[in-house]
Amino acid sequence: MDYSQFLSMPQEIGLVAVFLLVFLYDTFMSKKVQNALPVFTCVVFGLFTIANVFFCEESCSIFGGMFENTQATVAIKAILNIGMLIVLIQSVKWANSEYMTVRRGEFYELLLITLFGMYFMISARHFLMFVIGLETASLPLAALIAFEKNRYESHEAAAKYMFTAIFSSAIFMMGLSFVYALSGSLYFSDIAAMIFGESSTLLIVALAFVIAGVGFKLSLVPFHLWTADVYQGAPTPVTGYLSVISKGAAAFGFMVILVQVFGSVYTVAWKWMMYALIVLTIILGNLFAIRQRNMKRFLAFSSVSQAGYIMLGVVAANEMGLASLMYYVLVYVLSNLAAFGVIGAIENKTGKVMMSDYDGLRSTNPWLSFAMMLAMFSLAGIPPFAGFFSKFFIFAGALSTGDVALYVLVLIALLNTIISLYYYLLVVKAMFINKPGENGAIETFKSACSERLAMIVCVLGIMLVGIVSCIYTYLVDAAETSSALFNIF
Amino acid sequence: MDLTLLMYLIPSLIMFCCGVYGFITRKNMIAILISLELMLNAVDINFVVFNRFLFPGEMEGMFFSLFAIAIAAAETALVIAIIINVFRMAKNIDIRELTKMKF
Amino acid sequence: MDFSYSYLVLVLPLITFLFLGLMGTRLSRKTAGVIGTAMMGVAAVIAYSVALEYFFGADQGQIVDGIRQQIIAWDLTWLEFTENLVIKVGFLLDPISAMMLIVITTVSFLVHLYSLGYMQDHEHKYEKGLQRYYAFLSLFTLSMLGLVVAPNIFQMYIFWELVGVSSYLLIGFYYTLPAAVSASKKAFIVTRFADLGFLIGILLLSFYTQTFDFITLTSNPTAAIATAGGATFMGCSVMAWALTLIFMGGAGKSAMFPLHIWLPDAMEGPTPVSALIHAATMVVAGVFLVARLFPLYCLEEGTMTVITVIGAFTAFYAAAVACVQSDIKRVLAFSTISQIAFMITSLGVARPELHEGVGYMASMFHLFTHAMFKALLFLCAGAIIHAVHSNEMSAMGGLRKYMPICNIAFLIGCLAIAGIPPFAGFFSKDEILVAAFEQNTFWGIWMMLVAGMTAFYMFRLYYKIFWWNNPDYGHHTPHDAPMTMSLPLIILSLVSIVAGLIPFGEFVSWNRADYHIHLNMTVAVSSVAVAVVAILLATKLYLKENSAPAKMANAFKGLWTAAYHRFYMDELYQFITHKIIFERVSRPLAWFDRQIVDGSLNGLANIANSASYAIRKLQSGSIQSYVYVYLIGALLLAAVTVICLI
Amino acid sequence: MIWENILIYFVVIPVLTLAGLAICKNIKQVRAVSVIGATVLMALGVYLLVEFLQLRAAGVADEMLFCGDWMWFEPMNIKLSLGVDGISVAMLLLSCVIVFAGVFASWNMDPLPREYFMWFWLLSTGVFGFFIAIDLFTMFMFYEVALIPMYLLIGVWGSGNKNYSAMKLTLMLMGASALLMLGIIGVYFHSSADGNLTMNLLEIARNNAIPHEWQYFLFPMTFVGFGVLGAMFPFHTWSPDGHASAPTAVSMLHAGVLMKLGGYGCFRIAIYLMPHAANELAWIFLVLTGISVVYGAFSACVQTDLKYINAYSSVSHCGMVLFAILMLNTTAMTGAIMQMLSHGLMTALFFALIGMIYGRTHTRDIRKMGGLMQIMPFLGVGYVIAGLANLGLPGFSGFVAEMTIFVGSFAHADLFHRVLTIMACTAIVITAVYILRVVGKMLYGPVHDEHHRTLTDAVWHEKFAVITLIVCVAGLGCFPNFFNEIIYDSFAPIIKALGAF
Repeated sequence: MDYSQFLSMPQEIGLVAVFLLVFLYDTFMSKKVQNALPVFTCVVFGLFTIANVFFCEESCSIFGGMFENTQATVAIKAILNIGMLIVLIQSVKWANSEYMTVRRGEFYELLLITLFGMYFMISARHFLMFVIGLETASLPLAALIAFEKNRYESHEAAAKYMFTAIFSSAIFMMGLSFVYALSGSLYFSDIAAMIFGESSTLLIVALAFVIAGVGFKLSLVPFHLWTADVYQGAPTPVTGYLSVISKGAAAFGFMVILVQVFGSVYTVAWKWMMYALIVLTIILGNLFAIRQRNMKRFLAFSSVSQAGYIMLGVVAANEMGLASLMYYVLVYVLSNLAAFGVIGAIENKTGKVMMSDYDGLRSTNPWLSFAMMLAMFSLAGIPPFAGFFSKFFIFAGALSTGDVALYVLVLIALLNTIISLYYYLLVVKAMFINKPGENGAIETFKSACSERLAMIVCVLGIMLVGIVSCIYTYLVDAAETSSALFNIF
Repeated sequence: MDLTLLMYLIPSLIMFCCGVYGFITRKNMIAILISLELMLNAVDINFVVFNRFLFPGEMEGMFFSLFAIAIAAAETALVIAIIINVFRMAKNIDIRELTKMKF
Repeated sequence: MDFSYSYLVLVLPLITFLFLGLMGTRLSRKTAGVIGTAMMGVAAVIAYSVALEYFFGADQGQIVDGIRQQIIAWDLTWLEFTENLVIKVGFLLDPISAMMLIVITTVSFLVHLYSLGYMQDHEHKYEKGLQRYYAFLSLFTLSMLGLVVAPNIFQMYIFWELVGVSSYLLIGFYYTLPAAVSASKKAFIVTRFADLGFLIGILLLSFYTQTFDFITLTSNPTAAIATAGGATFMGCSVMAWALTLIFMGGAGKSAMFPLHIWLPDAMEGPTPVSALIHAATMVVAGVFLVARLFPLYCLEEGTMTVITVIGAFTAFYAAAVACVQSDIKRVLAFSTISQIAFMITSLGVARPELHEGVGYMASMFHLFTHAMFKALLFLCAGAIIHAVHSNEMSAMGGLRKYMPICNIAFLIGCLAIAGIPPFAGFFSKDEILVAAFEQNTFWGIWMMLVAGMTAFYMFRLYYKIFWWNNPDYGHHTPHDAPMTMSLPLIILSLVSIVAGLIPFGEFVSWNRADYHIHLNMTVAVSSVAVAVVAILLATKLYLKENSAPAKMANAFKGLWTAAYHRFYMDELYQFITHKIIFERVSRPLAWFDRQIVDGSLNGLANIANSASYAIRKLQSGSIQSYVYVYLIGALLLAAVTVICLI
Repeated sequence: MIWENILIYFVVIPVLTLAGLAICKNIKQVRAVSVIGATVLMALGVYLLVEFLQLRAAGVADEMLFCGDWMWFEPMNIKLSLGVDGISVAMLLLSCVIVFAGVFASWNMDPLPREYFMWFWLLSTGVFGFFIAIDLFTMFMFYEVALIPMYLLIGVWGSGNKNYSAMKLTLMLMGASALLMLGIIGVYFHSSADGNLTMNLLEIARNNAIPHEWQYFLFPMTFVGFGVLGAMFPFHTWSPDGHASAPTAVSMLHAGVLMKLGGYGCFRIAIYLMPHAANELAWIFLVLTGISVVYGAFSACVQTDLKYINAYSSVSHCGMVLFAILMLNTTAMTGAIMQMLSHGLMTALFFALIGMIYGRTHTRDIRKMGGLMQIMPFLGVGYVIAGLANLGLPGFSGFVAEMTIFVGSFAHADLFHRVLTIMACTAIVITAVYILRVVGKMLYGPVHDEHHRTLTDAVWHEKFAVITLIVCVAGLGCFPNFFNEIIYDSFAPIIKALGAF
């Protein structure tokens, strides 16, 4: 075996290095400097993120084609890194809280491992690799969800997550076994070649199971039911992480699988399957979100419907769809993390997470409410914030196929943006318009430096990512280098 | 009598269905964990059998099973830890009590 | 010297209006009044010079081959709709516009002057808002002048609207009185409604002829009519529709039945305003409009018949109502309606081939004389009201002793309107009757009867005011008005006496050629006889206080009440506007808007909300149900796809 | 460089003002910054007009002047394209005037003046950006930028049932923009026959490549999308509620400028780019807008809230704009633009006055007011002038606009258009009814409420705002040909495109 292959995966190696550094710091440094662990992690990971942008290898395919790096995977990994960095910075305050002292090392290590798993999900071109990545990404998350030892909800959430996750991976693997039976291989490209022109019942069932399995991670309706409970129960930094990073990685992996493996049944099968799922996801996600009063739960359902929008890029099944998907993920990462940053800051300070607690927030904490408002506007797709551009491009991506059916789909999605705008505005309304409740508004407080730093990054991102067009241009270039994915079309 | 593909697949299917059924009907979390194991094992059987009968020249299915078993083990460990945690907080492991967060 | 200086006639009132309007209360009331009057005087002088120069001045092409020419003194492009349809603001001089210049500026100046005396309260202080009053008067004069000199129909429409609005503002001058407010509103809306017809008529006419220009339209009327190319709508030619609709605008302003209802109410305004606007100038705009387009009208026989019928009916109707009114201004208002209807009828019966189009000339002649004597009557009425502080006849009586000048002036007015020679009205009315007889004996007799009624109700009015009885005026003894008010009365009286002797036909005729008026003795004698009989009857009934009129009223109680209530026309309108438009159209529409249009949107929101509530059970919180849904979802996804594929 | 183009400053100045406001400390600075911003914008607008006229006089016959292209999103060939023709210049001037007057009308905004003005300027940014852009993407982006501040402006500073109104307004307009987005992307993907897709309006029009069957789909999308903002029946209900709840200057800006975005977009995008569908489908929308015109007027007759009356009146007048645009000839379209200008100014004037009156009487119910003319003569006279302008008195802008529209509409000789035009004409009578009803009840007559006797007349900044607007309304009404000439030529390409079918 050629061990030099490992050198072709600098991002993974870098991430392992970060992990090791954090692990060593956690294990061997004295108690006195232990408190600096969160900051240390942030710095190391930050350096890694930056280095990543500058030193990344060009496309390569290693381990006999099981693992592939293209410009697109590099880009999506970089996006996830940015999200990860923001989550890390946001969690500094939380990780330094009293009952976290002994376990904060584990927190960071687990987080880094999940990211490592996601890297593999993204780059995998073989189902075994994919499954390993998927499980590596999801198992530690269960531990993270259960991290708040003294909170019952945390454990309930973890149990719900774990049981449903195992169930879904069983279904997923069952689907894989069918695929294996049909093609005799687990390589993406081999499978595609073997099942070309076939549309047997077994293939459709396998496809449905695969979609269900990955749809679980993406929380597509009807595989989404765990989402709200888990988001609500998990510690807020973990919720933020769950809602963006793991979703982003899964979306990319999903697209790769559907396009590369099942590309031959796009028109006959999975376009329509995704069509139905997208419609359901967007509508039900929105309808559920309307009535939510817990902010985390509210954002959970919002993320369900956002997943539907992301899937528009998948259903387009072309370079533009892929580029728009990555772009959407980037914007979504920034916007959602801004929202979770505010929620986390307020929760850390006061423990309040209900929407009614936010009444009159503007009068006491103008900057927090400003950040939250931007996040909401961006999620709702209001220009000139990034969310507008990402929505525009994802719709344009879906329509670029010229398929009339997709026009209808986009119309449905667009009309649903009205509902989503409604509930995002409810948050804005609570902060800016509503009078403080009986207990008064949340008192003025100064959020921690780390929280503010994360928020500034997010806010700047929201304001600039859209207008600064080179980001989108870069992503389109990246997607075009991955055009091998779309060979089958 | 030769063992055919179907003869392996039917038990595997039954196992899988039992797992699903058990998951949906049992109250005890440990029992549910066992049901999940049944499902995962059914998948493993599938892979091995497909490999053995359909593509005897290769080993991919076998390897997949091996990894799947490892993953299942890890999952089990994690689930048990969570169950213990839940038991600590709620003093029981009835899955129907885990409905504090809903709607 | 050409006529370009005539722009001053328009600019001076405009300046006065802007100056008084913008300076507003910074001027003292008296200053404002004096400035307004003085400026009007200057404008009147210029207008006179323009008109006289047109008629008598050195030859600048006014007369070619014995025909007076239409001269465009100046024009400016104001707005281009299309290449052909261009609105030019300009100044058209021809016999009728020159005549109108004289009428308007004369009456307007006298009213300005009169108002200086009239618009004072008991303590001889000038009324509040006098600046505004004079500003509005200037605006009105400007609009009216602009209307009559308009060289194209669109300019006429523009000033037509401005006339309407200044009338609105002046009627509502006493804006704190609800009656004045509602009267002004009514006046504006009714005329606005009529203007709608005017507008549509203009649009139709201009669409086919591709011009707004009066000269182009009237110089070759047959060609203009032919442009419509025989297009018809509901059985009538489009041009007939257009002209009828344009006449509708005229009927609104000239208070023809059934659009007359605003005029009696308009008497809520200050009396000089009534004299100026609602007797002498604005109300004849409709007559002027028809006269302006007469060459076109006389080609459409149907439209002419409509005009005649409406005119003749209105004349009778208004005269009948005037016989029983008790408010002196109302009587005068109905008399105005009736007299304008005379002019309209006269135009309606005029035909170029009948007696050289005498009806046209008669109409214009009557317009001229009527402006003078009706203004006189109104100003007298103003003086009387000023003296007794009431409009009601019951508050008057025996005033001849207290107000001698007024008495004589009023009597002259009455004689003029009754058509007693040699007063002005006799000559013009005689020509109208001639024209009517020329067309049809029926119309001739009809109009002669109405003329008799006119004499009757005017003398009823006269006697009721100046004779009848001698009520106790208490310590407020009525007395003659101050000089500012009496002077206009005297001037107008003199004009009313002599105006009939003007050889009017030499100046104004349908084809702008000379026309020699010669009395038709049969008609003249019989009409005078009718008038004298009517006057005698009025004398018998109303000279001294007696119970005969009351008895008569009782004898014909139904008729009398109906006439007193103006045959319930107002009630009908009230019913249509409030009960039909407001209650049956607007309110249901507003309801529809709130409940159905808006309601359906709110309904969508509610549906989303209740759907959201309905599906919440899906999120039951139980892991097992989650998995169940998951499994069903996955299987359904597969099953439906498979079924669809098969 | 982009900075060499004069047009970009119409966006830069509001953004700078926004930035300036962000660092303001007290209300005086806020006012100063806003006034400076508005004045500079006004000057820029006038300068643009002069430059524009000079270029046109010099015989530059390009469709758009001051054009510029800057690549933005290269993969989709989205450029930031700027350019103006006479119509845009007119609309920009209108916006300048209304923003200028709006700043003075919101002089005493309370509470949170700084935040208020920031949102106000964000809205203005959107409006100006929309009018200078000539590519679909940029236009759409600025369009939405202009919409969203309304929510907070109404929600925070509004009155009455403001939460409901603000939400309804935002959702309806955003719903419309959802259709619009689909329409725009659809146009983009059919913009060229040879695969060089473009967002640039001029190029799309030149390519003229949108297949007819797609036009039938995309035309209603874009037209309704913009039509909702132009208060087209039956999507007008956001307007009465929204206006009733909005603070003065916001109503001004909204009715004055924002609703114009609808009409402008309708013909600049829907009709210009899809002439075939415009010709074929115009009748449907003609009926709807014809209904708007009459319906709005009738509904206004029975309202008792001043702002509702005016909002329904806006429905009627804006309906007239769309109605005229759909007549698809130069005269009617000229009339439509005139009507936009005229309605913008008049309604702004109206709302300004209503706001000032409401600020004093604390009621907008006309049944509770009376005889205000005696108490506040300036505002009363202003209101009468606004009313007369609204009902189309010659000498004010409304008359010119309506007459041009009617003359243009009458160029269609068939019965369908005739009947609709005559129906629309009747609106001028009904307008008179409701305007005079309000004037009579509110200003004239005896004083209804004795408490009102203590109220004061307008103060200087209010007078300033009102006089600015009145002068503009009268200027437009007295010298219409000046504006007519600016905009008249701009229709040639559109008419040509329409005629090509």
